[in-house]
Amino acid sequence: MTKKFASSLNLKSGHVDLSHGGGGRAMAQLIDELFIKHFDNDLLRQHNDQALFDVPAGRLVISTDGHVISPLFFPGGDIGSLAVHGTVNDVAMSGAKPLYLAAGFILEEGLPLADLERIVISMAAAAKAAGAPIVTGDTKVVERGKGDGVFITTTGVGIVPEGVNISGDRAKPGQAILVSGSIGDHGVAIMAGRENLQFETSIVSDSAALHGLVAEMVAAAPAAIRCLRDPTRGGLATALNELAKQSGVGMLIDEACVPMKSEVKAACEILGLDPLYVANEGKLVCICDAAAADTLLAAMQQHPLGREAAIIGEVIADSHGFVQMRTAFGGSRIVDWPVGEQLPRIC
Amino acid sequence: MTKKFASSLNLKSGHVDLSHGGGGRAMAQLIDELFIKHFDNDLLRQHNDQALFDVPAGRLVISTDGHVISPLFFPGGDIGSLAVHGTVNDVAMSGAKPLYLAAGFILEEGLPLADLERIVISMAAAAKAAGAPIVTGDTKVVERGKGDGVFITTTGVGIVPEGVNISGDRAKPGQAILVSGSIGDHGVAIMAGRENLQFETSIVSDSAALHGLVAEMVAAAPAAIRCLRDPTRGGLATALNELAKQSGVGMLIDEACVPMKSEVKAACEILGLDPLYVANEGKLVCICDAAAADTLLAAMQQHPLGREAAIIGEVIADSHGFVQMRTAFGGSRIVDWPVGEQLPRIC
Amino acid sequence: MCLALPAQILQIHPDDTGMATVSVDGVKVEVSLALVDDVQVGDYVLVHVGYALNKIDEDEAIKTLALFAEAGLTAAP
Amino acid sequence: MCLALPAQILQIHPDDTGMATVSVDGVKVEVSLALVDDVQVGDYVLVHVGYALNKIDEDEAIKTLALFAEAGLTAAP
Amino acid sequence: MKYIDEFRQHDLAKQLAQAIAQTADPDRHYRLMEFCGGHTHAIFRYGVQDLMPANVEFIHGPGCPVCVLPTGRIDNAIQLIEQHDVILCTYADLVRVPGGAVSRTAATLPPSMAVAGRNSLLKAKAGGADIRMVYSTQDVLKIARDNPDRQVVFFAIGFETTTPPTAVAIKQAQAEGLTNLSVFCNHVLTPAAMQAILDAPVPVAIDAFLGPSHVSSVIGSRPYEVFAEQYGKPIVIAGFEPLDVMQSALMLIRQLNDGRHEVENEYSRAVTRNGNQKAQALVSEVLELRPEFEWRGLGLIPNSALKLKTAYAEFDAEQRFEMPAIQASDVKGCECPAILRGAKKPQDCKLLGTVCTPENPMGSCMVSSEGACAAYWSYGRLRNDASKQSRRTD
Amino acid sequence: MKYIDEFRQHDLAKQLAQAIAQTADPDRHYRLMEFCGGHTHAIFRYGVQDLMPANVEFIHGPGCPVCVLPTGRIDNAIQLIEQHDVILCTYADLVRVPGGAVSRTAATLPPSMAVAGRNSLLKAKAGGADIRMVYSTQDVLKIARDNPDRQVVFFAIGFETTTPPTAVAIKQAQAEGLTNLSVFCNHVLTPAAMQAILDAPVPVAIDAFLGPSHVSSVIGSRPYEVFAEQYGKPIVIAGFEPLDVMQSALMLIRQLNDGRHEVENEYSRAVTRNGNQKAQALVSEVLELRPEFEWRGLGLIPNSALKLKTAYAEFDAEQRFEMPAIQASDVKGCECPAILRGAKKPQDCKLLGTVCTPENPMGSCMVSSEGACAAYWSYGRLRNDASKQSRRTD
Ligand code: SF4
Ligand code: SF4
Ligand SMILES: [Mg+2]
Ligand SMILES: [Mg+2]
Ligand SMILES: [Mg+2]
Ligand SMILES: [Mg+2]
Ligand SMILES: [Mg+2]
Ligand SMILES: [Mg+2]
Ligand SMILES: [Mg+2]
Ligand SMILES: [Mg+2]
Ligand SMILES: [Mg+2]
Ligand SMILES: [Mg+2]
Repeated sequence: MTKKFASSLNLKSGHVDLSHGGGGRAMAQLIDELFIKHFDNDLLRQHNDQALFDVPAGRLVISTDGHVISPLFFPGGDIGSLAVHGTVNDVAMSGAKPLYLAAGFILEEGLPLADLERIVISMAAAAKAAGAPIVTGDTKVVERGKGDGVFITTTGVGIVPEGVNISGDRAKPGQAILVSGSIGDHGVAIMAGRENLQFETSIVSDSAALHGLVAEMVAAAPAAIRCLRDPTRGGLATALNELAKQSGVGMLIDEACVPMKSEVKAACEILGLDPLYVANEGKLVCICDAAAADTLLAAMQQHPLGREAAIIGEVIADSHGFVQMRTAFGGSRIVDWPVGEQLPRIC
Repeated sequence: MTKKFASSLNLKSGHVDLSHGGGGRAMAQLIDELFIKHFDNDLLRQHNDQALFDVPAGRLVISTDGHVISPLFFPGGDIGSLAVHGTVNDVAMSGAKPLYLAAGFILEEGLPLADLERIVISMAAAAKAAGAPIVTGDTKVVERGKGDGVFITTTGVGIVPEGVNISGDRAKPGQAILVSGSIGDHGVAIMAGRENLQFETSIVSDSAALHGLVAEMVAAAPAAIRCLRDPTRGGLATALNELAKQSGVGMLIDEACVPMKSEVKAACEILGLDPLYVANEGKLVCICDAAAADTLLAAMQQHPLGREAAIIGEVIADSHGFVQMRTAFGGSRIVDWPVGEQLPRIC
Repeated sequence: MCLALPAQILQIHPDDTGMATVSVDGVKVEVSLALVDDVQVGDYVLVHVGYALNKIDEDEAIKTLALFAEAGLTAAP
Repeated sequence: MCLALPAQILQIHPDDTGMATVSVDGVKVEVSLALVDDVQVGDYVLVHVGYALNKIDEDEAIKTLALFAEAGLTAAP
Repeated sequence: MKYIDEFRQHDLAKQLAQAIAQTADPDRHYRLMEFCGGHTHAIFRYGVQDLMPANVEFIHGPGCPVCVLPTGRIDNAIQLIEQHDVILCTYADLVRVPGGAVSRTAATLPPSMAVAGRNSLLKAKAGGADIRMVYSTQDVLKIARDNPDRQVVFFAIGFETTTPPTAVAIKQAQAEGLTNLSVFCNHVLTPAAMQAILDAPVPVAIDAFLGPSHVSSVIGSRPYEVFAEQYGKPIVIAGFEPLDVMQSALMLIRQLNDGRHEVENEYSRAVTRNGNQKAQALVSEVLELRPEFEWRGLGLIPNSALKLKTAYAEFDAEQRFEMPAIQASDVKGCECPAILRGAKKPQDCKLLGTVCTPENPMGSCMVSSEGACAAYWSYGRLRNDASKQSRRTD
Repeated sequence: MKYIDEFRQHDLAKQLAQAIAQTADPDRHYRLMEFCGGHTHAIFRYGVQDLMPANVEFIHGPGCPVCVLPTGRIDNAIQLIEQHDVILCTYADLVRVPGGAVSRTAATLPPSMAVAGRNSLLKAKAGGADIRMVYSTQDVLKIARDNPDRQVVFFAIGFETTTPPTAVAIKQAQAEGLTNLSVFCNHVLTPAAMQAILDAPVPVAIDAFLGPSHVSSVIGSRPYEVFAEQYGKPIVIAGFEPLDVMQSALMLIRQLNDGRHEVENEYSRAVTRNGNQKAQALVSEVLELRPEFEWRGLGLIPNSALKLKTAYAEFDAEQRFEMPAIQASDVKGCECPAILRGAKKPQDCKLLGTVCTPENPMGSCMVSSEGACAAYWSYGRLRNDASKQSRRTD
């Protein structure tokens, strides 16, 4: 067999340059020697501009997310694993089993090929772990100063099992609110990685694929799960407000019940942030029938990603859609929608 | 009914700022007042992080493409319509009927909201025309200098009809090669729109959704169509080389048969480019059984997007996978893979 | 206003930048000591916008906590 | 080397920048006339890197084409 | 978190609540102004009001430097960027605050920066302004060092707590010879504001003060003694943790019950009578009093703000650049002046939640999460009566 | 396209082909060097060779300014950016050309720019260099005007055709007082190269020349007369359209058959004997001969290149910046020198298509699509024998 390219990609000290996006041999080489090599599946190896697979009759779910994180590598993950988890989780939040992923890369001229390789390897591992191969993709290269290293938009499809009916508009007063574990880890790990904020923690991102946890939950109480949401951007507070708004209900949560690491708490105190608004990438919020809450909690706690799961409150009737919280101190307050992005405060 | 936001989006003179990506009210407002308003469908209005729909048993196809074009608006289209056409076409190139689209936006801080609105409206119209609603999406905002106005990654799913079996690896010697119309229009229209190249043409992009044309072709000769590809980045030359490589065959085309506008020819002469390598966004290459070529050609020419369709050559046996061309001048040459992006030449 | 937090000094940088590493429950921050005198490793300082503002007085903290308890005692159960 | 193309002068800009708009089959390009004298609207010029290099001599072009035809005539059919 | 968690204990809160309920005279209404936004924040974040008897009421004071910054100063900063292409460094707290409704003729502005209505630093940034959010004045020095070809301006805001770090940076810039750095000084003084509230022509509806917490760490408790004495108002220097707030309230109730009016120091773990004299000396070396300065919601207050001394004039952005005084145009219907004096409550304002929200604040009390209106709206509007709740707009 | 399409007509091509076949002496082998890359390009793009009899062979000459640029000059340009942070303007043709295999110690380079192996402007750009592709020297002037705080260097390459626009820009920069613009001059002269080929120590395997097309538009046909005379080689100034190439070949065959060795002008619609004297005058005003210059594939050639005159020294990048001579390190096994003299063909090189491809060119004949090896590889390798085809690597 003849070798495919005169010299192989310089993964040690090369950079992405404009020719990698030009549709020619350089691009074909990038696709072959990085993407196809690591994502490694038959559909991708077909080199078609789309992937074709059989589906049974049923309910299909599709979700897409762009990933634009800085820094690209952070404690507990990188943009590659995150891009898989972010979309697998959105698919899983319908109760679906994720089947396949598509990935669109927007590379900035100058990205070290070594970084790209690290990201692709991490992405491949995450997709493999999630059982959802990356079967089609796309690569674009933008000029230096018109991107930020790499952006990855992933799209996932999945199949919702029979008897499962989960949607953000299905919360009803009396139902229980559960969260799968400690909140704020991802956001704090990312902020600690930013150059301009000089603090250091041992917190790692919780970035993880939740489809396995969801499968256990669905197995334990398929009909009782009403809403699932991963509290990513805007954190727990935003996820609860979204669900309250979609369902036209209120929520009442108990601050003391919300799992949170002490270092996350401390980092938020330092920056003047409220951990309820800090992003998570491996947690879910579940709203379920009250009668099934304990069963579901037990099922969650059996799963490695739900070990610290907790019932944190209940759905209440409220035409205003307020999310209320009993504070650990003994008072109460509203947990409102965030105003834009959370920024570090000095006062 | 109470109004949803204290004041509506400033679509006249406002800009995208970081709060539009923060997950809070500003983002919710952007989604409601722009995306949901114009894309306008029930699945999107559910405000879930994924879209759920019924599918019959069969073969599903998925494709994704990132769109990063500069300028954002060009003669014949804009990044919005292009993002729909680009993915609808990749789905259609399997012979499938496109069903649904997902759209991931990466907005650069500072993008005029008026531009974004124009893009979204154009995208909505393109999706409507393609019969493939945008049912789920995602919005990220990156800091100024870390993006380029807007990037749109679209993903489409479609269903392949029974009896249709199209893939880039199915070309066999003796089959005919067809192209649906004049080549190079898109690339020339884009280059003419770039600030740093001072030339002006009346050429407009051919950006268009090809699913309708494909449906006519599939109806005319379902089993005879072996390969379909839209010759986008890298143009006709690249598409043919890709197919030759995938199928392990050679190709022989006739330069005189390749439809091309005289202004496209002239622009390429000026810039020292070969029009065979210039991008198209509303054309397809088809490889079909020789016996069905005329039937298929007639069907294509019946469709508005195939009026100038032509048979341009045939598949030949060649272990090297060369694409050869008989030149209009009377000689012959190889039409090779491109080396990186095509750049204007002075010599 | 004036978000400030008690943090423990872990290390005073040996160079003459006047910077120190402090910790709040394991979270480490770099702060300037330009506004304080006589602080040493182990001390708690009040940190505001990257500067140590003051040493925390442990005895006074204990006294204040005692006040709370005392108020509790005087309150009828 | 030296990609250059015959283009017709459509307009000589009235300002004193020495620029002109030329056309190749409807494609318009801005070029500098700094290297040529005595050109006027309607003339064909050879354009290279945004400069007009020379006027195309129509008579000579016709003569050259005639040469080709003549070669054809001399060739046995 | 040592020195934090101990001051947030639920059990102690219950005990303190009982003690307050027993101490407060049921026949008397106690109106306690918590001077600082830090107190306001704690009251709402922890739900302290729920633990207080109905007749002990917190009045939210002007103690948030973002809230009291006049809109004209935001407009000044935006003009500075537009006209001189400077790098503007700011604490993130400021970036969402809208400037005044200055009418701008499109012709005078680069099109990318033209914004209809009120501009903010965040919008100006989106429009192309080079605005850097900093966490510390040390970051500002670094930005100036890294950009020797650009003018770097630090938009300095804050009370006495935040002023010393600005003074340190100015001195360090001088020592390093950083000629491209200047400071747009908006540092203000809390005692002057307290005096303005006490001197208001309409009689003040405040019985006592929870005195500044971290401001006092720097200036000490002594500056407040004159108010306790002259105006007969009890003052307790109060920490920002919720138990500190409750304990301070209890101490104020006791003073009021006893008819005393002293300065007491509940926050003794961080505040002494004389404060941090090293920090004070640094500030007086670099900065000096302005004859008067505008406080949003309170108007012009004499001797209430600082500017750079002549010896440091080269670092003064107001001197380095042309910075005209821009008249703040306050929104009609905004009740902030009355709210800050305890005469009205946020829920008395007709604009609350309709045109005035945290996303689009109209008055000083809404601009930062520590303002009375913002805290009420974001954390507390549950406690409102039903008629007000119908104004909710999301 | 007037003056283009007429010169690409299939019918005329067939007629000319017949005339050539009839004119060429079947017992004789005609080796015609097309001097210019433009000819090479036309021959391959239109498949002209297919229309020629087997005994009329085109030898691809050195006439592509990108091909003949020594690798050290690319390295110079990259060093210039690294060391002086200039904006480097270049025609896009140059950006993919690799420099020499200079060994770089990582320590002397910013990490972002360290590249293992051979660097190109495209790779340097990816590594952070500010490289702007321009279409005209007018664009260079604009970039210099728009970036008054940056040094802007124009990487000028090209033969006599491309030199006058550089001279115009230098004069315009002087007139405008653009002190931040300079030119890294690499303009070379075609007659000198022709002479070098004719003077090669190994006897030249070329019977006649298709003379430069657009170069001659500027310098006229007269400069070639001396070669026709002194070396007894027929020369026909030949246009770049395929019929021009064929007609010129016919004219050369006729000269050879007749035993003549003259300069004839097939391209009379754009070339006169004296050329464009306005352009020539401009060039001699601004530029002057270098005593010698290296041509990639041909080595040092005396009086073969231009540099800025002393009066314009301030615009000379080589004088404004420290630009050491960087020794080109030619790749072992590359047959370019022999190919350029007609002694070997691309398919005789063992590196062709294995280590040397257009993506990763090793020698001058592969760096631009107009080089003999690149044109052969990209357009013509179909005609190769089977043993060579097996080297195809994609
Ligand atoms: S709600 Fe707004 S307008 Fe009303 S007083 Fe408060 S800040 Fe002023
Ligand atoms: S193939 Fe490459 S190495 Fe060989 S002669 Fe040509 S340029 Fe030189
Ligand atoms: Mg999603
Ligand atoms: Mg997601
Ligand atoms: Mg989600
Ligand atoms: Mg693609
Ligand atoms: Mg960047
Ligand atoms: Mg695709
Ligand atoms: Mg596509
Ligand atoms: Mg495609
Ligand atoms: Mg999303
Ligand atoms: Mg940009």
